[in-house]
Amino acid sequence: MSSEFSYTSKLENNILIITTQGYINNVGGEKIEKEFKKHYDNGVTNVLVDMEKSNVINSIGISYFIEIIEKLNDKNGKLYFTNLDSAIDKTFSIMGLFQYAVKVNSVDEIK
Amino acid sequence: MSSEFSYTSKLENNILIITTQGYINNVGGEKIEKEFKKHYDNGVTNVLVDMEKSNVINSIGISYFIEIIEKLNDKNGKLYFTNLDSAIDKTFSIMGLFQYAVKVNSVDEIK
Amino acid sequence: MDKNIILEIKLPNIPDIELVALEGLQLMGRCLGIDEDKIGEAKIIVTEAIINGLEHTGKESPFVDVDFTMTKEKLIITIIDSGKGFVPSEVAEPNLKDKLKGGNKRGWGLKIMKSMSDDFEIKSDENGTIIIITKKLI
Amino acid sequence: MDKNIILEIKLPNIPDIELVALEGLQLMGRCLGIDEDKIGEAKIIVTEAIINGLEHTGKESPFVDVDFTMTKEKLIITIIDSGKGFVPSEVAEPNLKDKLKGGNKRGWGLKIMKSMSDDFEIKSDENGTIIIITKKLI
Ligand SMILES: Nc1ncnc2c1ncn2[C@@H]1O[C@H](COP(=O)(O)OP(=O)(O)O)[C@@H](O)[C@H]1O
Ligand SMILES: Nc1ncnc2c1ncn2[C@@H]1O[C@H](COP(=O)(O)OP(=O)(O)O)[C@@H](O)[C@H]1O
Repeated sequence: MSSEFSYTSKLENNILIITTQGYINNVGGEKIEKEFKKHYDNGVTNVLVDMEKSNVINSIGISYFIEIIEKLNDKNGKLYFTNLDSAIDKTFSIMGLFQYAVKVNSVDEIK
Repeated sequence: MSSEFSYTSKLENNILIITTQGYINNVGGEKIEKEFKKHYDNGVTNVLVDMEKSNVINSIGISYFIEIIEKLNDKNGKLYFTNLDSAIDKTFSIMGLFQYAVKVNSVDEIK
Repeated sequence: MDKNIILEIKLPNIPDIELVALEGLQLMGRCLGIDEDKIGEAKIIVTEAIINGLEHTGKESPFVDVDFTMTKEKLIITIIDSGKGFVPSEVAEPNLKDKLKGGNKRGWGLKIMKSMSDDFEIKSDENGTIIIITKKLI
Repeated sequence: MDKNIILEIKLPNIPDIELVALEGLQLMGRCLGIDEDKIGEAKIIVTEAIINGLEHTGKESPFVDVDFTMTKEKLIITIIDSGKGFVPSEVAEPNLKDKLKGGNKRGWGLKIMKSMSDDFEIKSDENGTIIIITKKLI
Protein backbone atom coordinates (compact mmCIF):
# COMPACT_ATOMS: atom_id res chain seq x y z
CA MET A 1 0.00 0.00 0.00
CA SER A 2 1.31 3.43 -0.86
CA SER A 3 2.49 5.65 1.94
CA GLU A 4 1.98 9.38 1.66
CA PHE A 5 4.96 11.53 0.80
CA SER A 6 7.29 12.47 3.62
CA TYR A 7 10.87 13.64 3.95
CA THR A 8 13.62 14.26 6.44
CA SER A 9 16.40 16.81 6.07
CA LYS A 10 19.73 17.60 7.62
CA LEU A 11 22.75 19.84 7.04
CA GLU A 12 26.14 18.20 6.65
CA ASN A 13 29.15 20.48 5.95
CA ASN A 14 26.70 23.10 4.77
CA ILE A 15 25.18 20.64 2.29
CA LEU A 16 21.40 20.28 2.62
CA ILE A 17 20.47 16.59 2.41
CA ILE A 18 16.79 15.92 1.78
CA THR A 19 15.77 12.26 2.03
CA THR A 20 12.39 11.60 0.47
CA GLN A 21 9.93 8.79 0.98
CA GLY A 22 6.91 7.95 -1.20
CA TYR A 23 5.31 9.58 -4.21
CA ILE A 24 6.85 12.88 -5.33
CA ASN A 25 3.71 14.46 -6.76
CA ASN A 26 2.70 18.14 -6.74
CA VAL A 27 2.37 18.10 -2.96
CA GLY A 28 5.66 16.26 -2.42
CA GLY A 29 7.52 18.51 -4.86
CA GLU A 30 6.20 21.61 -3.15
CA LYS A 31 7.28 20.34 0.27
CA ILE A 32 10.79 19.67 -1.01
CA GLU A 33 11.01 23.13 -2.55
CA LYS A 34 9.79 24.79 0.67
CA GLU A 35 12.37 22.93 2.72
CA PHE A 36 15.04 23.91 0.21
CA LYS A 37 13.96 27.58 0.25
CA LYS A 38 14.29 27.80 4.03
CA HIS A 39 17.95 26.80 3.84
CA TYR A 40 18.64 28.65 0.60
CA ASP A 41 17.57 31.87 2.28
CA ASN A 42 20.21 31.10 4.91
CA GLY A 43 22.91 30.77 2.28
CA VAL A 44 22.94 27.04 1.56
CA THR A 45 23.83 26.43 -2.10
CA ASN A 46 24.53 22.70 -2.28
CA VAL A 47 21.56 20.35 -2.08
CA LEU A 48 21.47 16.57 -2.22
CA VAL A 49 18.18 14.75 -2.72
CA ASP A 50 18.26 11.09 -1.70
CA MET A 51 15.44 9.29 -3.49
CA GLU A 52 16.10 5.73 -2.40
CA LYS A 53 12.60 5.46 -0.93
CA SER A 54 10.80 7.28 -3.73
CA ASN A 55 10.21 5.18 -6.80
CA VAL A 56 7.15 7.06 -8.01
CA ILE A 57 7.26 10.63 -9.29
CA ASN A 58 5.37 12.80 -11.74
CA SER A 59 6.38 15.70 -13.94
CA ILE A 60 4.69 18.23 -11.67
CA GLY A 61 6.81 16.97 -8.80
CA ILE A 62 9.89 17.22 -11.00
CA SER A 63 9.01 20.79 -11.98
CA TYR A 64 9.85 21.77 -8.39
CA PHE A 65 13.37 20.47 -8.93
CA ILE A 66 13.60 22.87 -11.87
CA GLU A 67 12.59 25.70 -9.52
CA ILE A 68 15.36 24.62 -7.20
CA ILE A 69 17.94 24.48 -10.00
CA GLU A 70 16.90 27.94 -11.16
CA LYS A 71 17.48 29.39 -7.69
CA LEU A 72 20.76 27.50 -7.23
CA ASN A 73 22.06 28.70 -10.61
CA ASP A 74 21.67 32.29 -9.36
CA LYS A 75 24.16 31.58 -6.57
CA ASN A 76 26.50 29.20 -8.37
CA GLY A 77 25.04 26.38 -6.31
CA LYS A 78 24.33 22.82 -7.34
CA LEU A 79 21.58 20.21 -7.03
CA TYR A 80 22.69 16.60 -6.56
CA PHE A 81 20.69 13.38 -6.66
CA THR A 82 21.46 9.99 -5.20
CA ASN A 83 19.76 6.58 -5.32
CA LEU A 84 17.65 7.32 -8.36
CA ASP A 85 15.34 4.57 -9.56
CA SER A 86 16.31 3.69 -13.13
CA ALA A 87 13.06 4.89 -14.74
CA ILE A 88 13.28 8.17 -12.84
CA ASP A 89 16.89 8.54 -13.92
CA LYS A 90 15.74 8.09 -17.52
CA THR A 91 12.98 10.66 -17.05
CA PHE A 92 15.46 13.23 -15.72
CA SER A 93 17.71 12.52 -18.72
CA ILE A 94 14.86 13.07 -21.17
CA MET A 95 14.18 16.44 -19.56
CA GLY A 96 17.86 17.38 -19.66
CA LEU A 97 18.10 17.75 -15.90
CA PHE A 98 21.63 16.32 -15.77
CA GLN A 99 22.90 19.33 -17.72
CA TYR A 100 22.45 21.15 -14.41
CA ALA A 101 22.04 18.56 -11.68
CA VAL A 102 24.60 15.91 -10.82
CA LYS A 103 24.21 12.27 -9.82
CA VAL A 104 26.40 11.13 -6.93
CA ASN A 105 26.76 7.86 -5.09
CA SER A 106 26.99 9.51 -1.70
CA VAL A 107 27.33 12.87 -0.01
CA ASP A 108 31.11 12.35 0.18
CA GLU A 109 31.36 12.99 -3.55
CA ILE A 110 30.24 16.57 -3.00
CA LYS A 111 33.19 18.69 -1.98
CA MET B 1 3.64 -0.06 -4.20
CA SER B 2 3.12 -3.46 -2.63
CA SER B 3 6.16 -5.51 -1.79
CA GLU B 4 5.99 -9.26 -2.11
CA PHE B 5 5.68 -11.33 1.04
CA SER B 6 8.85 -12.04 2.94
CA TYR B 7 9.76 -13.05 6.48
CA THR B 8 12.65 -13.42 8.86
CA SER B 9 12.81 -15.85 11.74
CA LYS B 10 14.88 -16.43 14.84
CA LEU B 11 14.83 -18.55 17.98
CA GLU B 12 14.86 -16.77 21.34
CA ASN B 13 14.71 -18.94 24.50
CA ASN B 14 13.31 -21.72 22.34
CA ILE B 15 10.53 -19.44 21.11
CA LEU B 16 10.30 -19.22 17.34
CA ILE B 17 9.78 -15.61 16.29
CA ILE B 18 8.59 -15.12 12.72
CA THR B 19 8.52 -11.51 11.55
CA THR B 20 6.45 -11.08 8.42
CA GLN B 21 6.45 -8.36 5.79
CA GLY B 22 3.83 -7.75 3.12
CA TYR B 23 0.69 -9.56 2.04
CA ILE B 24 -0.04 -12.83 3.85
CA ASN B 25 -1.83 -14.61 1.01
CA ASN B 26 -1.79 -18.33 0.14
CA VAL B 27 1.91 -18.15 -0.73
CA GLY B 28 2.83 -16.15 2.37
CA GLY B 29 0.79 -18.40 4.64
CA GLU B 30 2.43 -21.49 3.21
CA LYS B 31 5.91 -20.03 3.72
CA ILE B 32 5.12 -19.25 7.35
CA GLU B 33 3.80 -22.77 7.94
CA LYS B 34 6.87 -24.35 6.32
CA GLU B 35 9.20 -22.29 8.48
CA PHE B 36 7.16 -23.25 11.53
CA LYS B 37 7.19 -26.94 10.61
CA LYS B 38 10.98 -27.02 10.39
CA HIS B 39 11.30 -25.85 13.98
CA TYR B 40 8.27 -27.79 15.22
CA ASP B 41 9.94 -30.98 14.04
CA ASN B 42 12.87 -29.99 16.23
CA GLY B 43 10.67 -29.65 19.27
CA VAL B 44 9.77 -25.95 19.26
CA THR B 45 6.26 -25.45 20.66
CA ASN B 46 6.03 -21.70 21.23
CA VAL B 47 5.68 -19.48 18.18
CA LEU B 48 5.35 -15.73 17.98
CA VAL B 49 4.30 -14.07 14.73
CA ASP B 50 5.14 -10.38 14.51
CA MET B 51 2.88 -8.78 11.92
CA GLU B 52 3.87 -5.16 12.28
CA LYS B 53 4.80 -4.98 8.60
CA SER B 54 1.86 -7.01 7.30
CA ASN B 55 -1.36 -5.07 7.09
CA VAL B 56 -2.91 -7.12 4.32
CA ILE B 57 -3.99 -10.72 4.77
CA ASN B 58 -6.58 -13.07 3.32
CA SER B 59 -8.48 -16.02 4.76
CA ILE B 60 -6.36 -18.54 2.85
CA GLY B 61 -3.27 -17.06 4.47
CA ILE B 62 -4.99 -17.25 7.85
CA SER B 63 -5.92 -20.89 7.27
CA TYR B 64 -2.21 -21.70 7.60
CA PHE B 65 -2.27 -20.25 11.10
CA ILE B 66 -5.06 -22.76 11.87
CA GLU B 67 -2.75 -25.53 10.62
CA ILE B 68 -0.10 -24.24 12.98
CA ILE B 69 -2.50 -24.07 15.93
CA GLU B 70 -3.62 -27.65 15.22
CA LYS B 71 -0.06 -28.91 15.34
CA LEU B 72 0.81 -26.87 18.43
CA ASN B 73 -2.29 -28.14 20.26
CA ASP B 74 -0.96 -31.69 19.83
CA LYS B 75 2.13 -30.75 21.86
CA ASN B 76 0.58 -28.34 24.34
CA GLY B 77 2.28 -25.52 22.46
CA LYS B 78 0.99 -22.04 21.79
CA LEU B 79 0.77 -19.55 18.93
CA TYR B 80 1.24 -15.88 19.82
CA PHE B 81 0.69 -12.76 17.74
CA THR B 82 2.09 -9.28 18.15
CA ASN B 83 1.58 -5.97 16.35
CA LEU B 84 -1.71 -6.91 14.75
CA ASP B 85 -3.35 -4.33 12.54
CA SER B 86 -6.78 -3.54 14.00
CA ALA B 87 -8.79 -4.95 11.06
CA ILE B 88 -6.73 -8.15 11.12
CA ASP B 89 -7.26 -8.38 14.88
CA LYS B 90 -11.01 -8.13 14.26
CA THR B 91 -10.83 -10.82 11.56
CA PHE B 92 -9.03 -13.21 13.90
CA SER B 93 -11.70 -12.51 16.55
CA ILE B 94 -14.51 -13.27 14.11
CA MET B 95 -12.87 -16.62 13.34
CA GLY B 96 -12.41 -17.40 17.03
CA LEU B 97 -8.62 -17.59 16.71
CA PHE B 98 -8.05 -16.02 20.12
CA GLN B 99 -9.63 -19.03 21.79
CA TYR B 100 -6.35 -20.74 20.91
CA ALA B 101 -3.83 -18.07 20.02
CA VAL B 102 -2.73 -15.26 22.31
CA LYS B 103 -1.96 -11.62 21.65
CA VAL B 104 1.15 -10.26 23.32
CA ASN B 105 2.88 -6.91 23.30
CA SER B 106 6.33 -8.41 23.10
CA VAL B 107 8.19 -11.69 23.31
CA ASP B 108 8.92 -10.98 27.00
CA GLU B 109 5.29 -11.77 27.83
CA ILE B 110 5.84 -15.37 26.76
CA LYS B 111 7.35 -17.28 29.63
CA MET C 1 -24.68 17.15 -1.17
CA ASP C 2 -22.31 14.57 0.11
CA LYS C 3 -19.27 13.89 -2.06
CA ASN C 4 -19.56 10.61 -3.85
CA ILE C 5 -16.44 8.86 -5.16
CA ILE C 6 -16.82 6.01 -7.63
CA LEU C 7 -14.12 3.59 -8.74
CA GLU C 8 -14.72 0.77 -11.21
CA ILE C 9 -12.20 -1.96 -11.92
CA LYS C 10 -12.27 -5.05 -14.08
CA LEU C 11 -9.67 -7.35 -12.58
CA PRO C 12 -7.93 -10.15 -14.48
CA ASN C 13 -7.26 -13.46 -12.75
CA ILE C 14 -3.61 -13.06 -11.72
CA PRO C 15 -1.92 -13.40 -8.33
CA ASP C 16 -2.56 -10.65 -5.77
CA ILE C 17 -4.51 -8.49 -8.22
CA GLU C 18 -6.94 -7.67 -5.37
CA LEU C 19 -4.23 -5.26 -4.17
CA VAL C 20 -5.25 -2.92 -7.00
CA ALA C 21 -8.69 -2.60 -5.45
CA LEU C 22 -7.22 -2.15 -1.97
CA GLU C 23 -5.04 0.70 -3.21
CA GLY C 24 -8.20 2.31 -4.53
CA LEU C 25 -9.95 1.97 -1.16
CA GLN C 26 -6.94 3.48 0.57
CA LEU C 27 -6.88 6.55 -1.68
CA MET C 28 -10.66 7.05 -1.62
CA GLY C 29 -10.59 6.81 2.16
CA ARG C 30 -7.71 9.26 2.40
CA CYS C 31 -9.51 11.72 0.12
CA LEU C 32 -12.64 11.64 2.29
CA GLY C 33 -10.77 11.50 5.60
CA ILE C 34 -12.20 8.09 6.58
CA ASP C 35 -10.91 6.39 9.72
CA GLU C 36 -8.00 4.03 8.91
CA ASP C 37 -9.57 1.13 10.83
CA LYS C 38 -12.78 1.32 8.81
CA ILE C 39 -10.78 1.27 5.59
CA GLY C 40 -8.82 -1.67 6.98
CA GLU C 41 -12.06 -3.60 7.52
CA ALA C 42 -13.31 -2.68 4.07
CA LYS C 43 -10.05 -4.05 2.67
CA ILE C 44 -10.59 -7.38 4.40
CA ILE C 45 -14.13 -7.64 3.00
CA VAL C 46 -13.07 -6.70 -0.51
CA THR C 47 -10.11 -9.08 -0.49
CA GLU C 48 -12.32 -12.04 0.38
CA ALA C 49 -14.99 -11.13 -2.16
CA ILE C 50 -12.48 -10.72 -4.99
CA ILE C 51 -10.65 -13.95 -4.17
CA ASN C 52 -13.91 -15.89 -4.26
CA GLY C 53 -14.92 -14.24 -7.50
CA LEU C 54 -11.62 -14.97 -9.20
CA GLU C 55 -11.56 -18.53 -7.86
CA HIS C 56 -14.95 -19.30 -9.35
CA THR C 57 -15.29 -17.02 -12.38
CA GLY C 58 -15.68 -18.59 -15.79
CA LYS C 59 -12.74 -19.58 -17.98
CA GLU C 60 -14.28 -17.71 -20.93
CA SER C 61 -14.35 -14.46 -18.99
CA PRO C 62 -11.65 -14.76 -16.33
CA PHE C 63 -12.43 -11.39 -14.78
CA VAL C 64 -14.11 -9.97 -11.73
CA ASP C 65 -15.84 -6.59 -11.79
CA VAL C 66 -15.29 -4.48 -8.72
CA ASP C 67 -17.20 -1.26 -8.05
CA PHE C 68 -16.85 1.04 -5.08
CA THR C 69 -19.07 3.99 -4.22
CA MET C 70 -17.78 5.82 -1.20
CA THR C 71 -19.12 8.77 0.74
CA LYS C 72 -18.02 10.01 4.15
CA GLU C 73 -20.83 7.88 5.62
CA LYS C 74 -20.61 4.60 3.78
CA LEU C 75 -19.03 2.39 1.19
CA ILE C 76 -21.00 0.28 -1.24
CA ILE C 77 -19.03 -2.60 -2.71
CA THR C 78 -20.23 -4.57 -5.74
CA ILE C 79 -18.33 -7.64 -6.89
CA ILE C 80 -19.45 -9.57 -9.96
CA ASP C 81 -18.09 -12.79 -11.40
CA SER C 82 -19.29 -14.95 -14.28
CA GLY C 83 -18.80 -18.31 -12.60
CA LYS C 84 -21.29 -21.13 -12.17
CA GLY C 85 -22.76 -19.62 -9.03
CA PHE C 86 -23.65 -21.31 -5.74
CA VAL C 87 -26.40 -21.53 -3.16
CA PRO C 88 -25.24 -19.48 -0.18
CA SER C 89 -27.68 -21.16 2.22
CA GLU C 90 -26.04 -24.50 1.47
CA VAL C 91 -22.62 -23.29 2.61
CA ALA C 92 -21.94 -24.60 6.11
CA GLU C 93 -20.97 -22.09 8.79
CA PRO C 94 -17.28 -22.61 9.57
CA ASN C 95 -16.32 -23.48 13.11
CA LEU C 96 -12.78 -23.28 14.39
CA LYS C 97 -13.14 -26.19 16.82
CA ASP C 98 -14.12 -28.50 13.96
CA LYS C 99 -11.43 -27.15 11.65
CA LEU C 100 -8.86 -28.03 14.31
CA LYS C 101 -9.81 -31.70 14.07
CA GLY C 102 -7.94 -32.15 10.81
CA GLY C 103 -9.08 -31.63 7.25
CA ASN C 104 -9.55 -28.47 5.24
CA LYS C 105 -8.86 -25.24 7.11
CA ARG C 106 -10.49 -22.97 4.57
CA GLY C 107 -14.10 -21.77 4.25
CA TRP C 108 -13.97 -18.46 6.15
CA GLY C 109 -14.49 -15.87 3.42
CA LEU C 110 -18.26 -15.52 3.55
CA LYS C 111 -18.34 -15.49 7.34
CA ILE C 112 -15.73 -12.74 7.51
CA MET C 113 -17.47 -10.66 4.84
CA LYS C 114 -20.83 -10.94 6.56
CA SER C 115 -19.48 -10.22 10.02
CA MET C 116 -17.58 -7.12 8.93
CA SER C 117 -20.29 -5.55 6.79
CA ASP C 118 -23.48 -3.71 7.65
CA ASP C 119 -25.47 -5.10 4.78
CA PHE C 120 -24.64 -8.17 2.72
CA GLU C 121 -26.55 -9.39 -0.30
CA ILE C 122 -25.77 -12.24 -2.71
CA LYS C 123 -27.47 -12.94 -6.01
CA SER C 124 -26.12 -16.10 -7.54
CA ASP C 125 -27.23 -18.31 -10.41
CA GLU C 126 -25.62 -20.43 -13.12
CA ASN C 127 -24.47 -17.27 -14.92
CA GLY C 128 -22.50 -15.88 -12.05
CA THR C 129 -22.57 -14.20 -8.70
CA ILE C 130 -23.16 -10.62 -7.62
CA ILE C 131 -22.28 -9.58 -4.11
CA ILE C 132 -23.43 -6.19 -2.87
CA ILE C 133 -22.05 -5.09 0.45
CA THR C 134 -22.61 -1.94 2.48
CA LYS C 135 -20.04 -0.90 5.04
CA LYS C 136 -20.71 2.09 7.27
CA LEU C 137 -17.69 4.32 7.63
CA ILE C 138 -18.69 6.35 10.70
CA MET D 1 -0.39 -18.37 -27.77
CA ASP D 2 1.13 -15.65 -25.70
CA LYS D 3 -0.61 -14.93 -22.42
CA ASN D 4 -2.56 -11.74 -22.55
CA ILE D 5 -3.47 -9.89 -19.35
CA ILE D 6 -6.10 -7.16 -19.47
CA LEU D 7 -6.91 -4.66 -16.72
CA GLU D 8 -9.58 -1.97 -17.05
CA ILE D 9 -10.04 0.84 -14.58
CA LYS D 10 -12.30 3.84 -14.44
CA LEU D 11 -10.55 6.31 -12.19
CA PRO D 12 -12.30 9.12 -10.30
CA ASN D 13 -10.65 12.51 -10.01
CA ILE D 14 -9.08 12.32 -6.56
CA PRO D 15 -5.49 12.87 -5.40
CA ASP D 16 -2.94 10.21 -6.30
CA ILE D 17 -5.55 7.85 -7.80
CA GLU D 18 -3.04 7.04 -10.58
CA LEU D 19 -1.36 4.80 -7.99
CA VAL D 20 -4.19 2.31 -8.49
CA ALA D 21 -3.15 1.90 -12.10
CA LEU D 22 0.52 1.66 -11.14
CA GLU D 23 -0.25 -1.14 -8.69
CA GLY D 24 -1.96 -2.95 -11.55
CA LEU D 25 1.10 -2.55 -13.80
CA GLN D 26 3.33 -3.84 -11.03
CA LEU D 27 1.25 -7.01 -10.51
CA MET D 28 0.78 -7.67 -14.22
CA GLY D 29 4.50 -7.29 -14.74
CA ARG D 30 5.29 -9.58 -11.84
CA CYS D 31 2.89 -12.22 -13.18
CA LEU D 32 4.56 -12.19 -16.60
CA GLY D 33 8.09 -11.83 -15.26
CA ILE D 34 8.71 -8.46 -16.92
CA ASP D 35 11.92 -6.59 -16.18
CA GLU D 36 11.43 -4.11 -13.29
CA ASP D 37 12.98 -1.23 -15.22
CA LYS D 38 10.53 -1.64 -18.08
CA ILE D 39 7.63 -1.61 -15.64
CA GLY D 40 9.16 1.46 -14.03
CA GLU D 41 9.14 3.25 -17.38
CA ALA D 42 5.58 2.14 -18.07
CA LYS D 43 4.61 3.60 -14.70
CA ILE D 44 6.09 6.97 -15.63
CA ILE D 45 4.18 7.01 -18.93
CA VAL D 46 0.91 5.99 -17.31
CA THR D 47 1.25 8.50 -14.48
CA GLU D 48 1.67 11.38 -16.93
CA ALA D 49 -1.20 10.26 -19.14
CA ILE D 50 -3.61 9.86 -16.23
CA ILE D 51 -2.67 13.19 -14.67
CA ASN D 52 -3.33 14.97 -17.96
CA GLY D 53 -6.60 13.14 -18.41
CA LEU D 54 -7.84 13.98 -14.92
CA GLU D 55 -6.67 17.58 -15.20
CA HIS D 56 -8.67 18.14 -18.37
CA THR D 57 -11.59 15.71 -18.17
CA GLY D 58 -15.12 17.16 -18.11
CA LYS D 59 -16.91 18.18 -14.93
CA GLU D 60 -19.97 16.11 -15.93
CA SER D 61 -17.89 12.94 -16.15
CA PRO D 62 -14.90 13.47 -13.88
CA PHE D 63 -13.31 10.14 -14.75
CA VAL D 64 -10.47 8.76 -16.81
CA ASP D 65 -10.65 5.31 -18.36
CA VAL D 66 -7.44 3.35 -18.20
CA ASP D 67 -6.91 0.08 -20.06
CA PHE D 68 -3.82 -2.10 -20.06
CA THR D 69 -3.16 -5.10 -22.26
CA MET D 70 0.10 -6.77 -21.37
CA THR D 71 1.96 -9.69 -22.88
CA LYS D 72 5.54 -10.73 -22.26
CA GLU D 73 6.48 -8.68 -25.34
CA LYS D 74 4.57 -5.46 -24.96
CA LEU D 75 2.12 -3.29 -23.10
CA ILE D 76 -0.67 -1.37 -24.76
CA ILE D 77 -1.96 1.53 -22.72
CA THR D 78 -5.21 3.33 -23.52
CA ILE D 79 -6.21 6.44 -21.59
CA ILE D 80 -9.50 8.19 -22.32
CA ASP D 81 -10.86 11.41 -20.90
CA SER D 82 -13.99 13.41 -21.75
CA GLY D 83 -12.41 16.84 -21.64
CA LYS D 84 -12.49 19.57 -24.30
CA GLY D 85 -9.52 18.11 -26.15
CA PHE D 86 -6.47 19.88 -27.56
CA VAL D 87 -4.34 20.10 -30.68
CA PRO D 88 -1.12 18.21 -29.91
CA SER D 89 0.80 19.87 -32.75
CA GLU D 90 0.15 23.24 -31.12
CA VAL D 91 1.83 22.23 -27.87
CA ALA D 92 5.32 23.71 -27.76
CA GLU D 93 8.25 21.36 -27.11
CA PRO D 94 9.53 22.08 -23.60
CA ASN D 95 13.14 23.13 -23.21
CA LEU D 96 14.93 23.16 -19.91
CA LYS D 97 17.15 26.13 -20.71
CA ASP D 98 14.09 28.28 -21.38
CA LYS D 99 12.26 26.98 -18.31
CA LEU D 100 15.22 28.07 -16.20
CA LYS D 101 14.69 31.69 -17.24
CA GLY D 102 11.72 32.09 -14.95
CA GLY D 103 8.03 31.39 -15.51
CA ASN D 104 6.11 28.12 -15.57
CA LYS D 105 8.21 25.01 -15.02
CA ARG D 106 5.56 22.55 -16.18
CA GLY D 107 4.78 21.16 -19.64
CA TRP D 108 6.83 17.94 -19.66
CA GLY D 109 4.18 15.23 -19.67
CA LEU D 110 3.76 14.72 -23.41
CA LYS D 111 7.50 14.84 -24.05
CA ILE D 112 8.16 12.22 -21.38
CA MET D 113 5.37 9.95 -22.62
CA LYS D 114 6.56 10.16 -26.21
CA SER D 115 10.21 9.62 -25.35
CA MET D 116 9.55 6.58 -23.20
CA SER D 117 7.11 4.80 -25.50
CA ASP D 118 7.58 2.84 -28.70
CA ASP D 119 4.39 4.04 -30.29
CA PHE D 120 2.34 7.05 -29.29
CA GLU D 121 -0.98 8.08 -30.77
CA ILE D 122 -3.38 10.85 -29.74
CA LYS D 123 -6.92 11.36 -30.95
CA SER D 124 -8.39 14.50 -29.53
CA ASP D 125 -11.48 16.55 -30.30
CA GLU D 126 -14.03 18.64 -28.39
CA ASN D 127 -15.49 15.47 -26.85
CA GLY D 128 -12.30 14.28 -25.28
CA THR D 129 -8.92 12.72 -25.78
CA ILE D 130 -7.79 9.17 -26.37
CA ILE D 131 -4.13 8.31 -25.99
CA ILE D 132 -2.92 4.92 -27.18
CA ILE D 133 0.62 4.00 -26.27
CA THR D 134 2.68 0.92 -27.00
CA LYS D 135 5.63 0.10 -24.80
CA LYS D 136 7.87 -2.82 -25.68
CA LEU D 137 8.76 -4.90 -22.66
CA ILE D 138 11.75 -6.82 -24.01
N1 LIG E 1 -18.34 -16.20 -6.13
C1 LIG E 1 -18.58 -17.51 -5.88
N2 LIG E 1 -18.94 -18.33 -6.90
C2 LIG E 1 -19.18 -19.65 -6.67
N3 LIG E 1 -19.10 -20.22 -5.46
C3 LIG E 1 -18.73 -19.45 -4.40
C4 LIG E 1 -18.46 -18.07 -4.56
N4 LIG E 1 -18.15 -17.56 -3.35
C5 LIG E 1 -18.23 -18.58 -2.48
N5 LIG E 1 -18.57 -19.72 -3.10
C6 LIG E 1 -18.79 -21.05 -2.48
O1 LIG E 1 -18.91 -20.86 -1.08
C7 LIG E 1 -17.91 -21.60 -0.40
C8 LIG E 1 -17.43 -20.87 0.83
O2 LIG E 1 -16.73 -19.69 0.44
P1 LIG E 1 -15.82 -18.98 1.50
O3 LIG E 1 -16.57 -18.80 2.75
O4 LIG E 1 -15.32 -17.73 0.89
O5 LIG E 1 -14.61 -19.96 1.77
P2 LIG E 1 -13.56 -20.64 0.78
O6 LIG E 1 -13.58 -19.84 -0.50
O7 LIG E 1 -12.26 -20.56 1.50
O8 LIG E 1 -14.03 -22.03 0.59
C9 LIG E 1 -16.83 -21.85 -1.42
O9 LIG E 1 -16.07 -22.99 -1.11
C10 LIG E 1 -17.62 -21.98 -2.69
O10 LIG E 1 -18.13 -23.28 -2.82
N1 LIG F 1 -5.86 15.02 -22.06
C1 LIG F 1 -5.71 16.31 -22.38
N2 LIG F 1 -6.79 17.09 -22.62
C2 LIG F 1 -6.66 18.39 -22.96
N3 LIG F 1 -5.47 19.01 -23.06
C3 LIG F 1 -4.35 18.30 -22.84
C4 LIG F 1 -4.40 16.93 -22.49
N4 LIG F 1 -3.14 16.47 -22.34
C5 LIG F 1 -2.33 17.51 -22.58
N5 LIG F 1 -3.05 18.62 -22.89
C6 LIG F 1 -2.53 19.96 -23.24
O1 LIG F 1 -1.16 19.82 -23.56
C7 LIG F 1 -0.36 20.65 -22.71
C8 LIG F 1 0.96 19.95 -22.39
O2 LIG F 1 0.73 18.81 -21.59
P1 LIG F 1 1.94 18.17 -20.81
O3 LIG F 1 3.08 18.04 -21.73
O4 LIG F 1 1.46 16.93 -20.16
O5 LIG F 1 2.33 19.23 -19.70
P2 LIG F 1 1.49 19.91 -18.55
O6 LIG F 1 0.25 19.07 -18.34
O7 LIG F 1 2.39 19.94 -17.37
O8 LIG F 1 1.16 21.30 -19.04
C9 LIG F 1 -1.22 20.89 -21.49
O9 LIG F 1 -0.87 22.08 -20.85
C10 LIG F 1 -2.61 20.93 -22.09
O10 LIG F 1 -2.87 22.21 -22.62
